[in-house]
Amino acid sequence: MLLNGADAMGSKTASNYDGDFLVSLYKEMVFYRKFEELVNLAYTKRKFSGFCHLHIGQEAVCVGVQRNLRASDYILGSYRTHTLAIAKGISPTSVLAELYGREGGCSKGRGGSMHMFSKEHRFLGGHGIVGGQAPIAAGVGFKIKYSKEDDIVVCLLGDAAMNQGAVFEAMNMVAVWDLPVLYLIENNCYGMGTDIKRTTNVEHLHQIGQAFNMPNDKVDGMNVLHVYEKVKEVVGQVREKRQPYLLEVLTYRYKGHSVSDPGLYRTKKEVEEYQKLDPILQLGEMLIEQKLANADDLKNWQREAKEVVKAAEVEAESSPFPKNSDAERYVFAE
Amino acid sequence: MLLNGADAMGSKTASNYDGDFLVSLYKEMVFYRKFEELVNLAYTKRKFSGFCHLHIGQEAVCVGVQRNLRASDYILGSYRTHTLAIAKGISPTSVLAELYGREGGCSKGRGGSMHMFSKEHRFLGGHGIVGGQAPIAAGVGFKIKYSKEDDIVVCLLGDAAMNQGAVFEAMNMVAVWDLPVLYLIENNCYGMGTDIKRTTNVEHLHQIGQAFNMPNDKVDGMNVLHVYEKVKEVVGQVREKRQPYLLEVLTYRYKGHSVSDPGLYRTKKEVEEYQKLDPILQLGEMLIEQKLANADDLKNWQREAKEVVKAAEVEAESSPFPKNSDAERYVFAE
Amino acid sequence: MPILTFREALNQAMCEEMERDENIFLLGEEVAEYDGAYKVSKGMLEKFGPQRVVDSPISEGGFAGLGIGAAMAGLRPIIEVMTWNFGIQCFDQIINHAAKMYYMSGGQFNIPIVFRGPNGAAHMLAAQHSQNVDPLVTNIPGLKVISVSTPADGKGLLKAAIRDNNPVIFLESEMMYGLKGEVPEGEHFIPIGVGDVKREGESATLITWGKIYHTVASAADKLASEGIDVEIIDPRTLQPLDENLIFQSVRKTNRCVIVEENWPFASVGAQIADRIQNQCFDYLDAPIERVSQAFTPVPYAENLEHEVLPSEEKIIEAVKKVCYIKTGVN
Amino acid sequence: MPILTFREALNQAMCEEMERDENIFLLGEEVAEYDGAYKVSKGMLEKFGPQRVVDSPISEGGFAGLGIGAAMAGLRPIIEVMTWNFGIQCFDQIINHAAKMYYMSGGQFNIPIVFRGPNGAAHMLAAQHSQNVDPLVTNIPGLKVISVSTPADGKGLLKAAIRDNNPVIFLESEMMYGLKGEVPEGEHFIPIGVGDVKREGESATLITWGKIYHTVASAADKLASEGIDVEIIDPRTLQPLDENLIFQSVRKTNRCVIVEENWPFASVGAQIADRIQNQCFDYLDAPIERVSQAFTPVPYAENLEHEVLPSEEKIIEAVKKVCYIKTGVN
Ligand SMILES: Cc1ncc(C[n+]2csc(CCOP(=O)(O)OP(=O)(O)O)c2C)c(N)n1
Ligand SMILES: Cc1ncc(C[n+]2csc(CCOP(=O)(O)OP(=O)(O)O)c2C)c(N)n1
Ligand SMILES: [Mg+2]
Ligand SMILES: [Mg+2]
Repeated sequence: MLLNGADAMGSKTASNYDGDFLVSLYKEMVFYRKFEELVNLAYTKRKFSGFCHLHIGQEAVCVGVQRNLRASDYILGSYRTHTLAIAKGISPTSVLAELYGREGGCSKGRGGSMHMFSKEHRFLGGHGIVGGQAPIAAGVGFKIKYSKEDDIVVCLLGDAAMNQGAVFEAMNMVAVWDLPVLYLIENNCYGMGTDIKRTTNVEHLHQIGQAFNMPNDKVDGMNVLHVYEKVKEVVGQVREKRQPYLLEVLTYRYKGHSVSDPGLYRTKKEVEEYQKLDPILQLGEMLIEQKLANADDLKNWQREAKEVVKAAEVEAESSPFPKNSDAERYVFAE
Repeated sequence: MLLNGADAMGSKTASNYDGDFLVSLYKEMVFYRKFEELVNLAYTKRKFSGFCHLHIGQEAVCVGVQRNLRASDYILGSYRTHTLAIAKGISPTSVLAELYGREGGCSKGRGGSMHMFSKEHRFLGGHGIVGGQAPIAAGVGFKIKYSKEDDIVVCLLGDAAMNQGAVFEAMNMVAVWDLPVLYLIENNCYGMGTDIKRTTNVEHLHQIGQAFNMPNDKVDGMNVLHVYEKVKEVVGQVREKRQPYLLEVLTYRYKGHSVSDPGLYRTKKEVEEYQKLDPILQLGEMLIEQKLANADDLKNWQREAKEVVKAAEVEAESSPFPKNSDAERYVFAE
Repeated sequence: MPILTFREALNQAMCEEMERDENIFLLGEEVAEYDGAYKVSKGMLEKFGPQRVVDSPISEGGFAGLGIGAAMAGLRPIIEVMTWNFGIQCFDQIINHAAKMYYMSGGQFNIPIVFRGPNGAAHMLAAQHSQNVDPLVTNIPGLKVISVSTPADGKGLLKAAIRDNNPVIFLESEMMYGLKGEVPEGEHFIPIGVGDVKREGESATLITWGKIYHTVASAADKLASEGIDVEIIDPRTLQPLDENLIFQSVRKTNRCVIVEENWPFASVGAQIADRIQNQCFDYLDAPIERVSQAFTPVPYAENLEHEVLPSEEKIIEAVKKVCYIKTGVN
Repeated sequence: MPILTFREALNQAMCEEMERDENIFLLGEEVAEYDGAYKVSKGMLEKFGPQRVVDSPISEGGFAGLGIGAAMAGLRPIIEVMTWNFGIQCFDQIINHAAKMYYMSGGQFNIPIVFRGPNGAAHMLAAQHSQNVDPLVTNIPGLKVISVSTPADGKGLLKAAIRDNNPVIFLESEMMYGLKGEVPEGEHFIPIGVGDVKREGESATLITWGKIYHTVASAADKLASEGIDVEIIDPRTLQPLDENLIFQSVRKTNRCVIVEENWPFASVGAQIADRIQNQCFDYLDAPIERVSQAFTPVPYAENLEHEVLPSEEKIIEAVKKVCYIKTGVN
């Protein structure tokens, strides 16, 4: 009923990892969680408006990407990318400032929740049209090949985005032209209120790769170590072979599609079942088991993360609003 | 080098068929060929203008469809559908009148070569946007299911149309909703001047069906009996199971993409190799072998077909041009 | 008369029509089990079942085409686009197929279909969720286009759209779904192509439609308190446009302001201005003024968004300008 | 000066720019091995190799997006759409992505890309192959739009488009590719946004662009023989529009006819008419007239097609109308 099939992480278990490394993964995920919790609260308090899509429950994906990409690699994602932006190096403050519509936002307050961008961090959005980023990512892959560089592109897509024709066209092109693009499906089981099983006919979304003869596989997205290993392997493969890959990460979103969605299309029980597999919870238990931390440590780290996020918020809120007279800037570049 | 792999027609050989039946297939294909040859000539003589795409070499496909559909089944195709329209029952005269831009054309001269239509014959176009007919066909399938009818839809697509996102979206929907649609790929090896191998990454186009868990297969399109049997089987399956199917017919077009294309992207030799497999030639040899006809019969039948087409042309040319004052009719229905 | 929200009025229109004709169905993202992204189809799944209220994959181009095919074969689809921003993905099917099918088939295949959904800027949704497509669809022969401003017009015109035998583009607004108004029960039916004088006046004609009508109406109240008595014309249907109603009003007031919540270039407002200058040339006492969006993608930041959208102040200023009344600004 | 065909002029522009900057590449259906569906890219594969002249699958939406991504990462793509009818499939990428990226990224990601290809009716290609998209793309902030009428303008403006740091929509015409004209060698560069007085005159201003310019020019010759001496303004760039050039001419002639080979509703012509009425109100001696396509899908039959497209006769008639000269028809 829950995750569809397991996946290999070779013969590795938690004990294969350096303790500090595991602790750092934990802290990282906690940070993403606390960040989104603050965003949730801020939205509820009407500190900002528009749409707001949270990533809570899906934190392992950010870790997988954060740990395995180089600074010069590119990322593109959907509108659910506050923490993905942070994972790629954008400062939490500038993500929050963006949410608050401030000049100090990573998109200068012009983009908002759905449109985080940073040229410096090769974070190419933050896209609001479902699947729209897929062909764009193909183009970034095209540029890398064109200029004979050795970076790669990771393009994150929701499960429901796999029904967009543009995504198919993009996958076909990257396959035909051997472009170094990793399409990473975050299968959180729903596109808004629609169970993905109601809108696709394959058992596993990664099987769509067969239509392009594109290597493909899935991984348990609630287990951060599995995600870490699998993304590492796949990123390595894309980087080395200079060929695309379609990876499906089986995950789950705890909150509504956006903050305003009450989520009536699924049972409380279903959510709770997934929360038992929570990546932070799982790793926390592992840390305790391996005696790398005790319950108080975990609590402290959570509190610390909360404080850092809070401080970022204070800083973000001190950023000025864009000047009214600048409303017509940035239509055209010189 | 030539056709990619053979296909089953069970244990059947020519001797399993009634002689009259085989002769009628022959005559039918000859008719399509002669029809397109006349069209070719007429275009060259500037009797009409615009784009003109011929089906010469691909006649077996029309036969497959003509022989296995009911009058109440629906067909949609691309812009290469003069003879497909005839196969579905539209009179040769009204197809020619359409080409000549006459009021007596099956689309009253408003559509031309690319837009044959007949409500009466459930021939739903004649579409000029590559792949555009695929979602429309899905909708016809939707209607059949909605109204609990037992007809089916056949939607013909070129090989290169398989790269259109709209086609993917359509195939996904028919698969998810179990709609009685047969997508039939006429793989004539090229989309205009581009070898299909340069723009897709699968070995066989029908494998794209895997992305939708859609039953799929291929058939040798130069052998009319194979096509006949396979389409029969597949049409039966779609009709019975009320589920879609993706069939790839491996065929070849002898003439340019359109009449004005010199076809420099392929060698004369390649064309000749395919012509050795010509469906009319193959069946003619079979008829002689089985003593169902002699060489003179074949010639006579060809001459007869030519005469019928010629007569149709005369009739078509006697149809009047649309009235200038009618130019703004048919924008909106009452 | 019953007071309904906009979403209830639209819901009522669909339900009444679907009860009348079983060939009508509703298809779109989240329209069934979720009751619609904006709850416009609330309760319809329960009422009509999953065959007639259908949740689609996120395949706008595909399901637009599916609707067209279903219409060719005899059904009467209502296709909901979650917003018209995504409706742009349907443009190949709408523009190249739906709009042209009847003509290019020589009058054989008309396409009775409604494409409906919210359109234009809402609030802080940023560039990719704030597009108003009205100029893009009104340019295309073979499409009828409706943009409504009140629940009653919404019901009456949606019923007309559903009964029309041609493709109809029906433009709504997220921000208006909760707006309340009197809505006649039952057979309330407004013919396509008939505009409405929403307010009578003598000083100047204000032409407007859709959500921004409400801003125009309150600007009109303010102007009235200054003794400027404007007439408000809401064409309601943009294609075909009720030109005569517009011309009549302008010939009476001799002054005209067109307000649209959209970019100004090659817009519906431009079209109306051109028709007026051409047909009311000798009646105009001042150049026609237009109020529209600043020519920029819509920004996220609230202050910037306000800056680029039409506002009461801008409307009042334009009216004073055509009346040759000096304002502080000019 | 060398005489080149339109296709040669465009080819020269692309080749010169690609020689100058190796980040420029050309991608589209049939552009490489086939030399272009209309042979505009003839010889370019040989010259620049398959990495820079790339045959694409028939995936217009996909490769439009691919171009945008390549541009975000630092390349300067030229994307050829085989015709703009199919370019409508790129609209989600062009309108929702290319046009808005620079703005919504707060000025970080500009998109230096050219989308080019033939536009509008040709000859007996019927409804699905005769679409003119100029009103649809000019409405969108963030896009520059060019529509050229002569080989020299084609070269000069295509070079400018390629060097521009923003998305540029470049509109050509199948029927003009064989047209010959003088084309300056080498650095012939026409800035975007600068219109051209193609003919000087006093009686009336004719504003037109693209292929139909040639019909207008011959109408002007005929009018001249009747003593009517028109000025022809070709804006060449539709977005941004050289309004001042237009206003100057209308203020001189006091009469104006706008000719566009497109549907009239919410069109570029409507926009120009509105700007003129607003800015030259006191100079106009007659209502602005417009000549455009009948508001129908384009028919296949030759006689019907001729009937719906703008023609010399219709242009002449409109000019006489603004000059208050009685014709047989009126
Ligand atoms: C083309 C398009 N259609 C519809 C929408 C509205 N919409 C936004 S998110 C969403 C669901 C997407 O689900 P999925 O791809 O699974 O991503 P998730 O939200 O689960 O991360 C929809 C329908 C959109 N933004 N773009
Ligand atoms: C969307 C779209 N893009 C491009 C074209 C131009 N075009 C017409 S036919 C064609 C090739 C199609 O090849 P295929 O699908 O294999 O069909 P075939 O012509 O071989 O029958 C192209 C590119 C078009 N009509 N529609
Ligand atoms: Mg999802
Ligand atoms: Mg082909």
